[in-house]
Amino acid sequence: MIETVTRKRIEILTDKALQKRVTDAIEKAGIIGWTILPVSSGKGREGVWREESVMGTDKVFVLTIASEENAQALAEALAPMLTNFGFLLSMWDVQVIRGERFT
Amino acid sequence: MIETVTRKRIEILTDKALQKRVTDAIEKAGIIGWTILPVSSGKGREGVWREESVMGTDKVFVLTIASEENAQALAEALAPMLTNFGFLLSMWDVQVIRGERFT
Amino acid sequence: MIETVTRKRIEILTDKALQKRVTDAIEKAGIIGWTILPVSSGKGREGVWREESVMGTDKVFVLTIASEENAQALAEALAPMLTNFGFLLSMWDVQVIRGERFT
Amino acid sequence: MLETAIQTFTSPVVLFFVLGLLAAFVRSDLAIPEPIAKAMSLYLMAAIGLKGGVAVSKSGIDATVISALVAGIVAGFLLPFFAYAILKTFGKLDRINSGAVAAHYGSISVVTFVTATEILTGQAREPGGYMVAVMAAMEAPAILSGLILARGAGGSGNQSTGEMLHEVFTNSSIVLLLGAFVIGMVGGEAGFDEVSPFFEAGFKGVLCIFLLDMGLIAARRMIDARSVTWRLAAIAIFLPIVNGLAGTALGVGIGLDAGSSAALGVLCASASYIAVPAAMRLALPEADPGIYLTMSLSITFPFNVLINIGVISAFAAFLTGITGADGGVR
Amino acid sequence: MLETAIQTFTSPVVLFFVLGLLAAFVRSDLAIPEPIAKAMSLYLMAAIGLKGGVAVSKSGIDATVISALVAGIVAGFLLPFFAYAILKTFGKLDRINSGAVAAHYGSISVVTFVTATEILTGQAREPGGYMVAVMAAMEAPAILSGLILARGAGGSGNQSTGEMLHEVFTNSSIVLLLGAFVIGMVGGEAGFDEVSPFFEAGFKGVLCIFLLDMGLIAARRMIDARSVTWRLAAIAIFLPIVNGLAGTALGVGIGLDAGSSAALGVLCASASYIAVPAAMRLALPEADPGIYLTMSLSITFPFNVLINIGVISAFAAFLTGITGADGGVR
Amino acid sequence: MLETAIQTFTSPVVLFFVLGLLAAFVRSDLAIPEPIAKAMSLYLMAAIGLKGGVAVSKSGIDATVISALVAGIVAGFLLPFFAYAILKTFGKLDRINSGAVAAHYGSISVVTFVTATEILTGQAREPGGYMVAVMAAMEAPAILSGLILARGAGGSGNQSTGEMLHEVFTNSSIVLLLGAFVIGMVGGEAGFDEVSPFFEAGFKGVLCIFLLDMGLIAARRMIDARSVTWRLAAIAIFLPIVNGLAGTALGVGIGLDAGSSAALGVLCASASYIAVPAAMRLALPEADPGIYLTMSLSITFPFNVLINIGVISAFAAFLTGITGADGGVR
Ligand SMILES: Nc1ncnc2c1ncn2[C@@H]1O[C@H](COP(=O)(O)O)[C@@H](O)[C@H]1O
Ligand SMILES: Nc1ncnc2c1ncn2[C@@H]1O[C@H](COP(=O)(O)O)[C@@H](O)[C@H]1O
Ligand SMILES: Nc1ncnc2c1ncn2[C@@H]1O[C@H](COP(=O)(O)O)[C@@H](O)[C@H]1O
Ligand code: NA
Ligand code: NA
Ligand code: NA
Repeated sequence: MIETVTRKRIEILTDKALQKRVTDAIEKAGIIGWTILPVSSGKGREGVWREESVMGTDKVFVLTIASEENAQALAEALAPMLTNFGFLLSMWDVQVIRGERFT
Repeated sequence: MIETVTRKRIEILTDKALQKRVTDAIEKAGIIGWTILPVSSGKGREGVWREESVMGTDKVFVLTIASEENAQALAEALAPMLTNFGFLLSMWDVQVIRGERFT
Repeated sequence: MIETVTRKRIEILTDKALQKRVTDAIEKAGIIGWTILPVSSGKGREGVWREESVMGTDKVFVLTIASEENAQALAEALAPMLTNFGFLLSMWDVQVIRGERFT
Repeated sequence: MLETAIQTFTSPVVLFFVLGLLAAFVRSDLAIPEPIAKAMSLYLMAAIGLKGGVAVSKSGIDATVISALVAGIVAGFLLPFFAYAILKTFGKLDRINSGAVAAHYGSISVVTFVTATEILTGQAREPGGYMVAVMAAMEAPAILSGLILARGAGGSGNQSTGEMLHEVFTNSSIVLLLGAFVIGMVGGEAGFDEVSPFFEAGFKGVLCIFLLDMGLIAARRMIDARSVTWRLAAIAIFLPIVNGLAGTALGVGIGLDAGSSAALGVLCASASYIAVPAAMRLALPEADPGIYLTMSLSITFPFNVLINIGVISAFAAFLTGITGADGGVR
Repeated sequence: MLETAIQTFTSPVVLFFVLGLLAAFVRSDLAIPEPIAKAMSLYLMAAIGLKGGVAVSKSGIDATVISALVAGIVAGFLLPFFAYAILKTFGKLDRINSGAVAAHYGSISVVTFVTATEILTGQAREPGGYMVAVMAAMEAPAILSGLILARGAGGSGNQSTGEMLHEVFTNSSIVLLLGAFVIGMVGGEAGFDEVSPFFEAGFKGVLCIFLLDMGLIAARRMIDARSVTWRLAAIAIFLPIVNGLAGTALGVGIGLDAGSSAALGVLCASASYIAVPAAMRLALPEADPGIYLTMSLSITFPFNVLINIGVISAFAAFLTGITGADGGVR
Repeated sequence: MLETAIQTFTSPVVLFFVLGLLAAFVRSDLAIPEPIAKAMSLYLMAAIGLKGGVAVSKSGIDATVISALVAGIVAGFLLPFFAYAILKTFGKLDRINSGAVAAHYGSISVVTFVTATEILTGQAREPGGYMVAVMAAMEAPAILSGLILARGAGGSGNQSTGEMLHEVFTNSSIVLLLGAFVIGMVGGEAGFDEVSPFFEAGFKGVLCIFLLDMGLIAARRMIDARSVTWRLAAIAIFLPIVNGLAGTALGVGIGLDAGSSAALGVLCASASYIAVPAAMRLALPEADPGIYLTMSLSITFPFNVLINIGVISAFAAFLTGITGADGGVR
C-alpha cells in the first residue's frame, strides 16, 4: 500500500489584484508551491460581486499545501489582511503522496 | 498563535441554470456568504457532460462555509433536489480565522 | 436529520493533455464519476507556469469522490505518474448524501 | 435538386460544418473556446436582429407581415402538440421528456434559419426581411405549449407560471434578438451603415466558425449519446420533414413569396438548441438534456442544414410555380 | 439641443447601451462572456491609440497640441482636489474612500471619450487626433493626486511610492493605449492602411457590443448597490456637469476648436472605470469598490453618454460661436 | 538590408510584437485573455488554410507544387536529426529533451510563416499559394523523427505507435489547417469571396494582436526561464540561421521563385510552438516544456521575426539573382 502523509491544505479567496501579495506571503512562509483557480462570483457581508475583469473586480482562489508549521506561519501572516481586504481563508488536513515535496 | 475555529465547508455541483436555487437555499439556511467556481466537464452515472454555454449545459461549483447547524439545515434543504437534478454535494470540517463571519 | 456517509475526496492537478490518462485511471479504479475544474497558474519546484492554451501548457483539476478502497487503488495507480509528470494529489474524508452513488 | 446539392456542398458555411463533424468523428482535439462560442451566438443574434429591423424599417409593416407573424405564432404554439403525440406513442418517452422535446421542435433554430437564408439567397430566393420578426415571434410560444404538455393542466411544477413566463421572455437570446431588431428599426439604414462592417461584412465568416463548432459539438454528443433510441432518431428526421413541408405550404397559402415561404418552412422544420434548452434546464430540470439536445442538435440540425433546406427550397419553388405566386418566372 | 438628442438616441452605439440597461433591469440573463468583454476593451484601446498616433503623425506636434496636453495633465491633477472636498463634506465619505473616488473623477473614461467622438463627428465637430494623446496623458495624474489625498502627506500606505508609480505607469490600459499610439505614429498612414479593416471598420460594431455590456454591468451594479447614498449619487451627476463645462471652457480658452474643446470637456467630465479601479484595488485595497464603481460606472457614465455629451457639445459650440474660434460658421 | 530592416520595423505587425516584449519586460499586467488567444490562433490557421486552398484551386497542382511538397516533407523529417546531434553534444541535453526540442525545430511555426508572408509581400516577393500546403505538410514529419530520436528504436514509450500517430494527425491545428485548405480548394474563389471580409480583411489586425500576445508570453517565459543554458540559447539562434539558409537554397535548387524559396527557408528556420508542444505533452510528458518552449518561442521566434526573415529574404533574392530564377529582374 502506498504511503501517505498528512499536510495542511489552505485555500484563500482574494482579489486578483492582490494575488501577488498572497503568493509572496506563501513563499515567505517557506512553502514551495501554490496553484490559482478562477472564481466567477460570490456573496458576503458586503454584498454580491461578479467577475468583471474590465473593471478589475475579479477574484481568485489560491490553494497551497504545506506542513502544519508553515501553514500556521502563513495564517499568521495573512490574518491582518483578512480583516481589511475581504479575504476568505480556510484550511484542513489532507493526505498526500511524496510528502517531501510539501514543505 | 492565531486562533482558529472549526466550521463546515459545503461544496455543491449544480447546473448554472439552477445556481440561484442553490444560493437561495444557502441564504434561507441563514448562511451569509457563498462563492461560485467554474467547472469544465464531468462524468457521472448519466454519462459525460461538457461546458457548453451556448446550449446551457454548463455547471458551476457553489462553495459555502457555515456553522455545523446551518450546514445541516442546508443539506436537508437540498437533499430532495440532489435526487432529481443530478447535484453533487460533499462537506467536511475546516478551520477558519475570524469564525464570527461564518454563521 | 439527513443521513450522511463518509467517502474519500481526491483532487489531482494534471496537464490538460494528460487529463484523459487520469480519468481513465479513475474509471479503471471502479469509480463512477469525476469533475474537471479549470486552473489558471501555479508555482512548484519547477518554477511558475501559466495557462497558455495556445502552447498547451494548461492544467486542470480533476476531482473525484470515491470509497476508501477505490481511492486507495486510484492513488496506487497514479503514484508513478506523480513522480514523472509533475502531478499534485491530495485526498481527505468528506461526508456525502446518498453514498450509494459514490463507489 | 442536384444543382442545389452542389451549391450546398460547396458553400464554405456548410463545408465548415462538415469539417466540424469529421474532426469530432476522427476524435481530433479541435475545440472552439467556450466564451468564443457564446460570443459568436450573441453576435449572430444581434446581427440578424439588426438586419431584420432595418429591412422592416424600409418595407414597413403591411398585411403580409402581419399574416406571416400570426402564422408563425400559431404554428409555434401548435407544432408541439403534434410532436408530443408522436414522441409519447411511437417514441415511447415519458410525459416530461416528451413535453421538453416537443417544445424544442415547436420553437426555432436561429442558426438553421440563417444558414437557410444564405442558401436561399444564393438561389435568388432571398426571404423577406420581416421573416426575422417571424422567427423572433416563434421562439417562445412552443416553450409554453411544451410546458403545458409536460406538466399537465394541473401544473405540478416547482415554479410558478409567473416566474416561468418571466424566464421565457427575458431569455438572453430573445432579449438580444428583439432588442437588436428594435435598434435596427429605430436606427434604420443610416444607423446600420455605421456598424455594417462589423455586423454585415463579418457575418458569414463568423457563421463558418460557429458552424464548425456546432459540427464538433453535434458529433461529440452523438458519439456519447446513450438515451436516444432508434425510435427517437427516426422522429428527429421525420418531424423536420413533415413540419418543413407543412410550414412551406402554410407560407404559400397565406401568400408569401417562394423565399419567405421556404423560410417559414425552415422555421417550422428547425428545432431550437439555444433558447429552449436553457429554458428547459430551469423549468423542467427533471427532463434529460441527453435526449432533447441530441435529437435537436445532433440529428435534426445536421439533417436540416445538409439536406432538408434544399428540399424545402425546391418544394417552395414548386408550390409557388403551381400557384403562380412566383409570377411563373423560374 | 432636440436635434442632438434625437441624433444621440438613434445612434446604434447609444441604443445598444440602452438595451443593456433595460435587459438588466428586466433581469434578463443576457451577459457578455468575461474574456470577450476584456478583449473588447483591449481592442478599443489599441484602435483608439493607433488612430490618434496616425493623426498626430500627419498633423505633427505644434503649439496647440502641446498646450492641450499641458491643460489636460494639469486638469487631471487638480480635479481630484475639487472632487475630494465635495466628497468629504457634502458626500460624508471618509478620507480613503474620498481619495479613491476623487481619483476616478480626475482620470478619464476611454469609452466615454470614444462615444463622444462618434457623436461629435456626427455633428461635424470631429475632435483633433491629438486629443487621444491628451486622453492618454490624463489617465495617470489623477491617480497620484487621489493617493496623496487618501493617504495624507505622511503616506501610511502599505506600498512604497516607487511600487505605486510602477503600478500606475505599467497599468495595462495605459501601456496599450500609449504603445498603440506610438505604433500609429511610427507606422503612419501606410502602416495603418494594412490593419484598418480590423481596427477601423470593426470599431463601431465592437463599441456597440461593449456598450451593451457596460449597460448590463452598470444596471446590475445599480440594482445591487448598497453603499451609495443619495448624496453620493448627486455628486456623481454634479461633478460631470461642472467638470465638463469647466474643461470645455478651458479648451476654448487655450484656443482649441469646438470639437476638441468639447472633447476636453468630456475628458474632464468622465470618470474612469477601467484603469483607475484596477490601480485602486492595489494601492488602496481598503477603499470600497461598491462606492467608486457604482458612482463612476452606474451613474456618471450613463449620464455622460445619454445627456452630458450633448450638453457639452452644445456649450462648446456656443462658446466658440461667441469667441469666434469656430470662424463664426455655424 | 537596411531598407528591409526599416520595412520590418515600421510594420504594425512587428511593432505590436515589440510592444508585447517591452510590456512584459517592464512588468506590465497587460494580458490577452486565454480564450481569445486560442481563438486567434484558430482563426489564423483557418484563414491561412483557406487562402492557400483558394490559391491552389486557381493555380492547380503542377510539378513545382509537387517538388515543393516533397522537399518540405523530406526537410521536415531530416532536420530533427541534425538538431538532435547538436543538442546532445554541444547542448548537453539528455536524450528525451533533445528529441523533444529537435521535433520543434524540424516542424514549423504558422505565425512565423504568416509574418514572413506579410514581409515578403511588402517586398514584392509574395510566395506561391501552394506554400501553405507545404507548410501543412511539414507540421507532422518532425514529430515522428523527434519521437524516434527520443525513444530510441526500441520505443520504450508509454504510448503505442498507433495512438501516437493518431494524436499527431488529429492535432487540432493540423486538422483545421488542412480542413480549411480543402474547403478553400472546394469552394474556390467564389466561395471565398463570401467569407473574405472576415478571413482576409481582418487578418492583419488579428495578426497584430496575436503577435502582441506572443511578445508578452515570449518575454515572460524568458524572464522566468530556469532550464535554458547559454549553450541552448546559442543553439536557438544557430539552428534558424543554418536551417533557414539551407531551406532557401533547397527551394532555389528545386526551381522555386525567390518568394517561395524564402518561404521554404522560413519554414525550415522556424520552430513550432503550437502543434508540437501540444503533441509532446502527450507523447513525451517527461520532457521539460521549460526547455523547448523557451527555446522555440522566446528565442527562435523573436529572432526569426525581427532579423532572420529579412536575412532569408535577402539571401533568396541573392541566390535567384545568381541562378537567374528571378528572371534577372531586380
Ligand atoms: N460563508 C462564506 N462561504 C463562502 N464564501 C464566502 C463566505 N463569506 C464570504 N465569502 C466570499 O468572500 C467574499 C468576500 O466576503 P465579505 O468580505 O464578507 O463580503 C464574498 O463575496 C464571497 O465570495
Ligand atoms: N505545495 C503546493 N501547493 C499547491 N500547489 C502546488 C504545490 N506544489 C506544486 N503545486 C502545483 O503543482 C505544479 C507542479 O509542481 P512541481 O512539479 O513541483 O513544479 C505547480 O506548478 C503548482 O501548480
Ligand atoms: N464520484 C464523483 N466524483 C466527482 N464528481 C462526480 C461524481 N459523480 C458524479 N459527479 C459529477 O456530478 C455530475 C452528475 O452526476 P450524475 O448525476 O451521476 O450523472 C457528473 O457529471 C460529474 O460532474
Ligand atoms: Na420548429
Ligand atoms: Na475626468
Ligand atoms: Na523548422
